[in-house]
Amino acid sequence: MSIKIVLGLFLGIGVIFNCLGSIGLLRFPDVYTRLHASTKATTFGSIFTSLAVVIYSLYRWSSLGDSKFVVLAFHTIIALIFLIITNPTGAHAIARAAHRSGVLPKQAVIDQLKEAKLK
Amino acid sequence: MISNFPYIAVIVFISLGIYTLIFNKNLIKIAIGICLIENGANLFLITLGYKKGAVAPIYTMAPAGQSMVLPTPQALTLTSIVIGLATTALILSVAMMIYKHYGTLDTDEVRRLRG
Amino acid sequence: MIDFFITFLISLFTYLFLTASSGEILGFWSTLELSFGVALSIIVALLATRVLFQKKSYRMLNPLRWVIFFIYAFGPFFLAMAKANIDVAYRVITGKINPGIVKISPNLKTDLGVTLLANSITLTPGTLSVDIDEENNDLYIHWINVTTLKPTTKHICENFPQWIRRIAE
Amino acid sequence: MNEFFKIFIIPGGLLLIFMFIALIRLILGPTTPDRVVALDTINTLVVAGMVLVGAAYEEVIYIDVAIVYALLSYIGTLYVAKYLEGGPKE
Amino acid sequence: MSPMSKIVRTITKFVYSIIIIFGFYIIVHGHLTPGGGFQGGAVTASAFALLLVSYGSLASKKFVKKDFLSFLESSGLTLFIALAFLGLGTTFFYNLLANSGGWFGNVSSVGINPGDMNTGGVVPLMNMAVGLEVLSGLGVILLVMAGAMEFTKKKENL
Amino acid sequence: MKTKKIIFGIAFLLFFSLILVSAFQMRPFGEPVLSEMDDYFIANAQQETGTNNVVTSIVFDYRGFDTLGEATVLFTAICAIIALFRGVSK
Amino acid sequence: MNILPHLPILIIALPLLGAFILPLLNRINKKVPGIFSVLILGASLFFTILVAIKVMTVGPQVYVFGAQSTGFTLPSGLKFPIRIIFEIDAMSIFMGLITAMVSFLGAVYSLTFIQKEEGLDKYYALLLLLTVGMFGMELTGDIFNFFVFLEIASIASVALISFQALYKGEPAEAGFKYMVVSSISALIVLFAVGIFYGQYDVLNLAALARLIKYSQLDKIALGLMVPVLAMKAGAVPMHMWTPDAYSEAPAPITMILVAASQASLYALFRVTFTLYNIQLNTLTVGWVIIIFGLLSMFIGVTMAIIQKDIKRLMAYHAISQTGYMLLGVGVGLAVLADPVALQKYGITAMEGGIFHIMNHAMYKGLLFLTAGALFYRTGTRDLNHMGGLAHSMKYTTIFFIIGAAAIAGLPPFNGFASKLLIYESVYRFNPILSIIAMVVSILTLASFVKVFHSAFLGPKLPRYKEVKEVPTSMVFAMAVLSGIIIFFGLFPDVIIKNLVHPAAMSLIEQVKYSATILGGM
Amino acid sequence: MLGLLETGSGFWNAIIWLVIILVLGALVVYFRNKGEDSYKKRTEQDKPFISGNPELNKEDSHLSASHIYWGFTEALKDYYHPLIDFHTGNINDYTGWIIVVTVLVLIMVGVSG
Amino acid sequence: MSSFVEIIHLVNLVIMLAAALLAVLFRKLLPSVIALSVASLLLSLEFYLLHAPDVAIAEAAIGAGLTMAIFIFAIRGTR
Repeated sequence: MSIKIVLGLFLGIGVIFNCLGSIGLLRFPDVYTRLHASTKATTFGSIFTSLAVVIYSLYRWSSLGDSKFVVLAFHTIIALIFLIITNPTGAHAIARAAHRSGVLPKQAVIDQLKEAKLK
Repeated sequence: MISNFPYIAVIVFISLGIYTLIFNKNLIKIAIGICLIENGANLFLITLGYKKGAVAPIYTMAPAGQSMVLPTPQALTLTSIVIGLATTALILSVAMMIYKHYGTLDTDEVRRLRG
Repeated sequence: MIDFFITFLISLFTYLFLTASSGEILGFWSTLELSFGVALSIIVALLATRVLFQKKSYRMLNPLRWVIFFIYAFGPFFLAMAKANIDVAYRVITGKINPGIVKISPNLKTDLGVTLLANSITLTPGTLSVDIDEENNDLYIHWINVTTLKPTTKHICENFPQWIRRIAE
Repeated sequence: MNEFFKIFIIPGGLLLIFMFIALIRLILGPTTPDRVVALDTINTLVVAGMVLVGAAYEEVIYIDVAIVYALLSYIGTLYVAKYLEGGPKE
Repeated sequence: MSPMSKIVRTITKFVYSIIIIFGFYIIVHGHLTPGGGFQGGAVTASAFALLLVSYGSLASKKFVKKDFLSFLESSGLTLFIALAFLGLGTTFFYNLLANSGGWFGNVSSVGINPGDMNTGGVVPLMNMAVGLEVLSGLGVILLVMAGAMEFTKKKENL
Repeated sequence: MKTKKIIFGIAFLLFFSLILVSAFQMRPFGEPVLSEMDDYFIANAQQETGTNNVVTSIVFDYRGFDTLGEATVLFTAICAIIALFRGVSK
Repeated sequence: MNILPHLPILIIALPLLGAFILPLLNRINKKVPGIFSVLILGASLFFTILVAIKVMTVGPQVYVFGAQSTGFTLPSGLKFPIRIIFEIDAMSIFMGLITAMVSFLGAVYSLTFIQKEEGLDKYYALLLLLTVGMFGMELTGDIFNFFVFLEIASIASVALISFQALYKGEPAEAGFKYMVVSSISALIVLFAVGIFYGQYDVLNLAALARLIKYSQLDKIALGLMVPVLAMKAGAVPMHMWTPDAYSEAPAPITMILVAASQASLYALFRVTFTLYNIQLNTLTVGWVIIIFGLLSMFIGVTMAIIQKDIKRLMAYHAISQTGYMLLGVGVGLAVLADPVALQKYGITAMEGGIFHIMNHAMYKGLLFLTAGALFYRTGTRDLNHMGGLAHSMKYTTIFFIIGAAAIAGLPPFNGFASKLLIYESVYRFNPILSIIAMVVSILTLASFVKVFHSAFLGPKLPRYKEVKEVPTSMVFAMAVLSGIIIFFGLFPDVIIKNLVHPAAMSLIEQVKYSATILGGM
Repeated sequence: MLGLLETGSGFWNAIIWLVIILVLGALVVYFRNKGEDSYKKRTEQDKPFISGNPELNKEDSHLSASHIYWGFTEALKDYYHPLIDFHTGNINDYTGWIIVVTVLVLIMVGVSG
Repeated sequence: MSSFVEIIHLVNLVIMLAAALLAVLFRKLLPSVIALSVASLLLSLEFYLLHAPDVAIAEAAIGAGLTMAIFIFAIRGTR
């Protein structure tokens, strides 16, 4: 029974952060702040949901001894690693492209990148 | 009748594609329309193969004691996806070539051959 | 030659990780999978060595660096990430922002180091790396809550540059 | 369909709702970068959802699809970013 | 196409080999897990796409040669049809290796099992041939279209 | 020009509604009525071809000729694109 | 190894293998691809003739892919085949003969016509693939396999149509238009395949023909497939791609494209006759096809009269001639349910329509080749700029006269024979249709008089002083076609008795088709 | 008999037709040779006579293709104008007509049952 | 519980159709292609939910990665 509570906890955290990410995507005023919300929150949420799956598979492996759950755990970890590697890079690429295509941050106090380009 | 919703989705997909083909005046949009029709046809085939409470037709490490969905539509769809990619690539290349010579992608301008 | 071997190893490890629990060697792999892994990794190494080793640099071969990397990833980095998310949650709910793009000079020399730092920054509180100066590796950071107009590295990313210097330089 | 099915499938369903929210950003997004951000978010959510559904059905081989997605969705994002960037001439 | 920023390039460097080995994994496990020649080939071709976008077309020509890919494509297809012709003793496309006990001829156990690489007859070989064809073919498409992009662009927009 | 657009519009709406009939006439979702051929594949593919993945056994064995055709389509498209842009990207 | 049972597959596998290794051969020598593909297509023609002899003497041939033996046996406990099947009956091999002949001559003609171009290995590979696509459409007995080959044929034709798009924009435009319409048609065929699969869980044509119930869904599938396949064949009012594509393709390709559109026509007949047969309301569908035919004949020929571009003019004639085939076979379909009328004039009408397919491929091919010869020497397709070419291109002139007379239905050429069959039998069905067909024939003659006058007659123009006769391989291809036309014109009964009548009967007798595979009558 | 084509209501034989044509041709040649031979070469009879006007140069004397059947198209103007407008060369129209025809056929097949 | 799975199918299809509709309605090409990519992505998820992982991999690799790439090549080549 306790495994269900642990899983529920992990999945709950993951879902909440994913939810925050998408709401932030909706609420924030410009590209960069939206990127903050979506990248950080969804990555973090996905880490937790994936960790839940890993824990689940390890639990089933230890209780059943079925080797297929090893595969489940390993493949989930690989998917997670790729997600962590690629997500921030994608965010960086979008931010850079947005700035170069002329979308400037709204309500910005300071924009040193624009100043650097002006020089 | 709501239990047939995936078929309705297929029809909407195909109709959206055809709408694009008839009413959109951009060659690349037309390619997008063809992509949409392809997606609809693929979804149709896969939907036909689905069986409630079944698992994928793969014996490797499958959960025990369950029936399997029909495998043939999956094989057919695999074929049609690759065909779709080939078609899209060719259409886009020809559109690029048209742009090279005509300088526009508007279908009202791309009609030197008529009459 | 050593480049080739390293690429080979990277692909072999990935392959073995993917095919775990297929047989009995070391409790996980079968002979066939292993031989296939070796064969395919040789092909991959032939294809990818030139991409992976555009500059000859074998700094990352030191296993100590990897140990530090894991400590960093599960320690300060993960903590900062958790903090970042609570911070984001706060801002999503309240909508309080004060953004700006600032420039920092972490003085990292290697590509790997600056990449790690940029990605870490993106995943940690209130910051997002927007652009990079290709010559001297200065980073332009989008900061969601600008507290000072002349920020130092400390403001943005705590002591990550020290960690990364230990890992990648 | 074991006892864990429900635990994994319900978060999966919730992720779909979040995708819908991201889709609203895709509709509204005043600029193209906004839309790309929405695409990126949906990508991540889909990967997470695929992992959950695979675990729910106990189909371990399904996770391969999630791996493919995690790797390849990034390429699409990069291509759009590249287009927006324009970049110096070669 | 011009190269992208340093961060993207560094990540690409590492991800490239991993995507390729993952594509190969999908190809050779086509008869056991989801996947096969087409899927694996497409994944591997995506690695070329990644290289193309992050390093630009000039630099990626150093890593991937179009002529070589074109050669691989033809030979992959020839291999595929040759495998089909091999069955001509009985019929075209006859799976002559299956259950023969030799290469790839292991009799697979019936029912749910973890799977064994050594089964499937000519199916894994065909997977590899098709995978070779698809990866190089899609690579050629990408390279040619990237080259043509500069060609068809209007001169003032260059 | 205006009349043509109206004709096409009406035709499109009729087309949509006529095809929609097929969606309602189709057998219910997820309950195949006849599945003789597929049952044969599921039951016998593993013994006959030795592949665990039934889809692959269909793709490369039972319907191998389709796959040859598909690979040919791809080859044709590649030939076409190279021929179209011959000598462009040297 | 006994090669004889494998002949049906060799027809299609040899060009396929040839296409795959052509890019490898090109690395040896730039001249190899042309000769190699001519050899391959020659071998394919040879095999086709062998198979045709076998089909005519023994009966329909079946080839099963990947089974234990080539002969067909049902899998244990099943009532229908599960593997892909080639089922070659008289109609298929009739179309196969046309395809083999036309593509062989096209390759021969191309040897000199296109030799200045770059990237010839791709050209010949695409030509081989187009041939493969057509063969596949005609020989296969599996509906999904048909879709795949439809796509191969259309992609290869697009590539060949826009082969010269590097230098001018029009070929690219024509290719784009053809690609869009053909991918729509292919996708709608795929949708129809899905409908069939969803209902009967069968993909084999013969098994489907036996199972089909003509339910609401089958009606929708029919209603989707008939217009789409008619469109690929070039029926009015969906014909607009035809003049674009035919006029911009290189001449030998245009000749093959005519055969490709006839392969779609074959598919239309297969669907209506073999798949549905008397299940459907024959009168309605028959009249649909007849109306397509009438519109095609009339609008095609009237548009042809006002054209100035020689190949565009001929393309409109191709539409108009397709109308004859649709008319003949449509009349056959309309009376299919009525055995008396079928015996009285239905079979004759179908024989006329089917014989016209072959005749059309031959004379329209010849005409396009002569147009190509004119283009090869003068560099223009505009009739306003031509004139007096009969002085310098004697063989071409003779071949053009033969082709024009054949298309206009002048005796004793082959066009007359098939048109006569159509007129006489259609007159008994409905006199007005027959009269319209005759008027169209007269208009055809009129427009070819115009072409002959403005291209060949008149004084020798000074700007064409350098023009001389075209090279040998082009003359050879045209001469072979003219020989065939004259032979068919003089001895039409030989062809009709040995090829056309069995083909028509194989379309009408659906039960026989499915019995070949499933057994029982 | 070789070359005999039965059409159901009659027959056609190209060889008989050819023989008849040859016989008629021989007759024509025969009658032509019986006529008076007053044509003299290399005299004024040899030159073209265009109502007394000077002979045009070669380019102008050839009637170009656009002018042939001018009267025909002019007479059928009401038929040709809509027809030429119909062939717009616009790809949207191509698709549109396919859909229109498909709808018509679907309705016909559906109504007739 | 299977009704819940059906609801998931329904929601997924609705999102997918919305994305496809956007792909048609957007006037600019790039947003249109992005919407197409989203539709293709969700189509892949739908295949996954319909127990067709083979097809889902193919659609993921081809629909999301390569189709996007060639569309962007085409849009960039026609500026």
